[in-house]
Amino acid sequence: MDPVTNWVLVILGEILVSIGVFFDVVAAIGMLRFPNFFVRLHAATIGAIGGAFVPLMGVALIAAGCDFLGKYRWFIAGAAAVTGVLVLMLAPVGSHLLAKAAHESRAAVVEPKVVDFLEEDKAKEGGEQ
Amino acid sequence: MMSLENEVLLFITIVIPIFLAAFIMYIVRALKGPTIPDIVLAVDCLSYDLAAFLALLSIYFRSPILIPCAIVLALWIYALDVYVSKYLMKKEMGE
Amino acid sequence: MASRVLRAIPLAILVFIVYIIYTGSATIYDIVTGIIAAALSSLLMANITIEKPGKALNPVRWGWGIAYAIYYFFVAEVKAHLDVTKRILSPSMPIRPGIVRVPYRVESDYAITAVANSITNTPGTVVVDIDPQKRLFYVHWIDVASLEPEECRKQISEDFERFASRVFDG
Amino acid sequence: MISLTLYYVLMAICGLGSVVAVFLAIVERDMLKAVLFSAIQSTLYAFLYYLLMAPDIVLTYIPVSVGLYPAVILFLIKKTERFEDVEMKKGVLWATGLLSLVFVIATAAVIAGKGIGPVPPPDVRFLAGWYLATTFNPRVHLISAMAPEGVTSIVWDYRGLDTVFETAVLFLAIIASVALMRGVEHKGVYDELKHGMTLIGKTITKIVVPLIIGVGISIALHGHLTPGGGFQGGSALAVAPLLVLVVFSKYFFDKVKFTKTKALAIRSSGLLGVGLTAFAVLIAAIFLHKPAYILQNQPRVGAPLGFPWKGIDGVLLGGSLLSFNACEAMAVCAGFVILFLLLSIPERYVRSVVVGGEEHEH
Repeated sequence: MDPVTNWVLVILGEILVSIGVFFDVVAAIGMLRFPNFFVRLHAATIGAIGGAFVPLMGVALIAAGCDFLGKYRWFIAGAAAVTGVLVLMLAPVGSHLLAKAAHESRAAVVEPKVVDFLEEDKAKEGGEQ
Repeated sequence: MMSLENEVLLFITIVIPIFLAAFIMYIVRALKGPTIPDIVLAVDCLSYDLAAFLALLSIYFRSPILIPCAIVLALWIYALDVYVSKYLMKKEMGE
Repeated sequence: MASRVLRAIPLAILVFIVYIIYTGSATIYDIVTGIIAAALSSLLMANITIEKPGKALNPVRWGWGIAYAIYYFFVAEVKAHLDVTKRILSPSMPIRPGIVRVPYRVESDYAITAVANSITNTPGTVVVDIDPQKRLFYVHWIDVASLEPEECRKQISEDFERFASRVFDG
Repeated sequence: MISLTLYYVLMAICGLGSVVAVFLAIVERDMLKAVLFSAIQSTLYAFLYYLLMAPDIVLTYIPVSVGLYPAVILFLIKKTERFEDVEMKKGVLWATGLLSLVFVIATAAVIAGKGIGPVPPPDVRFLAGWYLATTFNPRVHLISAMAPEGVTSIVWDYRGLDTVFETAVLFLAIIASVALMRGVEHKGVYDELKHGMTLIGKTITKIVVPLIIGVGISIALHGHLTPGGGFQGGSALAVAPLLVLVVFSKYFFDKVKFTKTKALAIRSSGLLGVGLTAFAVLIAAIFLHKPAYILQNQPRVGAPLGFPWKGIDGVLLGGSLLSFNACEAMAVCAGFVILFLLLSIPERYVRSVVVGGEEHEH
């Protein structure tokens, strides 16, 4: 490929990686600051999407533009892109299942909270049976 | 003008310490807990962060063959999530 | 058997594309092994994964899917990321967390999953539980703005549902 | 040089983090937490191996220590007790912590003071040089494995015999567990609402499982070109049935009629494939009346037969390595499936069969 395309790909990729790194640090700060498990889930979402999916796509673009890596650069680009897509699909399911399990088994309490309709509905169903 | 190779390597050198900062904070949360879902969540984030980091490092080391590790890490960490939530939710693991 | 092969086609195409992208090269060896891998995994999973093969090959649905992706990545995600980032970094940490009810109106399993994953993947909202009988998501919301289910739906998931029903339903 | 410093900082952080994680895992009373701490340690170690440029080890280590090991332990804790009865005494706890701290500092001091001498020793270097020079080298075809991936070549070509025996040991262990659980057959009716996880988890698993199978096959079939190989590909493949087992429940396997017997058949045919590949050249040579070796891959001095090593468009095939990898992936994947199918049978049922049987004999 011609050098201009390479530069464009690399610069685009670097912008994505920079955004990703920023959100990764933000997510890590959130993981430390937030008060309980359920609120931390939101920080974890930033960590998975902003902090992993975006930089992985960035790495794919950078690798596609790095002709000094030889023909094996497509190997990096492809694997990084597939990993990114898998993270995009798997991370939300992981946090959803974890949240459900934590709520159901009361391994983590929803505190502080404004309202917990799930708890109320479960109590209602339990009363009816 | 700077060559493409030098520019990419310089960029990655600058980015790695920032990744590292996030990495350390995740480790602290993972070791602190306090509850089990917290630990799993922190390990999750740690691994997704690590997956991106590994992909970046494989460009930095100029060895494309290092990349398959990232995908395997992402897959197995999801499996760990699923096991732990199954453990917390159900009476039997096979159910 | 015929229906199984028919069902396997879209899945096999997907697996083959992922295989080639993951391998990162397209020599004859890769293409031959890729076809074998795609045939194996798609025949194995066809009856479980795919219900109507015609749906997966419909270009109109793909067009809506791309529109969904563009809206999702460039509008919804950006907005949500910036919002939660502000909450994390501000010293007073303004959060009003709680679990609210969000009804959904999409039909198929894939549409429901797409909407739920979109909700979870935008920071600030996480689907904690789903009730298929009452057609409700229970969503943990970092900033509870309303307790009314319909109002919550409008703020959280209405846009996702509009796209998802065009991509997966009907 | 900034990069070297960074390298050492990364390794030091991983090392320290893993020591703390191991310490916490040892003193923790809650077994579930202990498993998770050991998963943290494994993740950090995987990163450490990556930094040491050993992708093959990372690819083996992650599935085994992040995936399979916690899974086995979780299945087992579910069947026994989650909390340890005995709490560690405060004094013992402090002593353990102090000792591990002293050990870490002492080791660091020894390494920093160049206390372990010149590494690696010269004769190991010679061996490495020999492998590097001969693993892929068309000019010395008679002593080369003709595949660019060093680890796979060493495992299946240079030291093929003990690898075959190692594989046999792993499968004997599985045979033992099958024998232990003989007669324990449990079938149930799959109920979509009652069994397994939520709708969201099930739908995503449906899409992801074929992709995992594709990626796993890719890792296995490119084992002679890039890091990976039979075991790595097989253990990545095993994620797919394991996810189905946990997300959809065991009864889903009954519904799609995937039984232990079928898994055993797949595993056995994989094992048979490994055996046949080992003898393939020898069998061909017997018919052609030529000398040959067991486990022969490429032609050797005095043994002119061998596997093809080059494809149509010049892509490398690695001779017998490709066949070994494919068969081993099948066997490893099916072996893990058998193990987890057995572990997922409800404990109450197993106990009633096993204990009931013993009482009957008395």
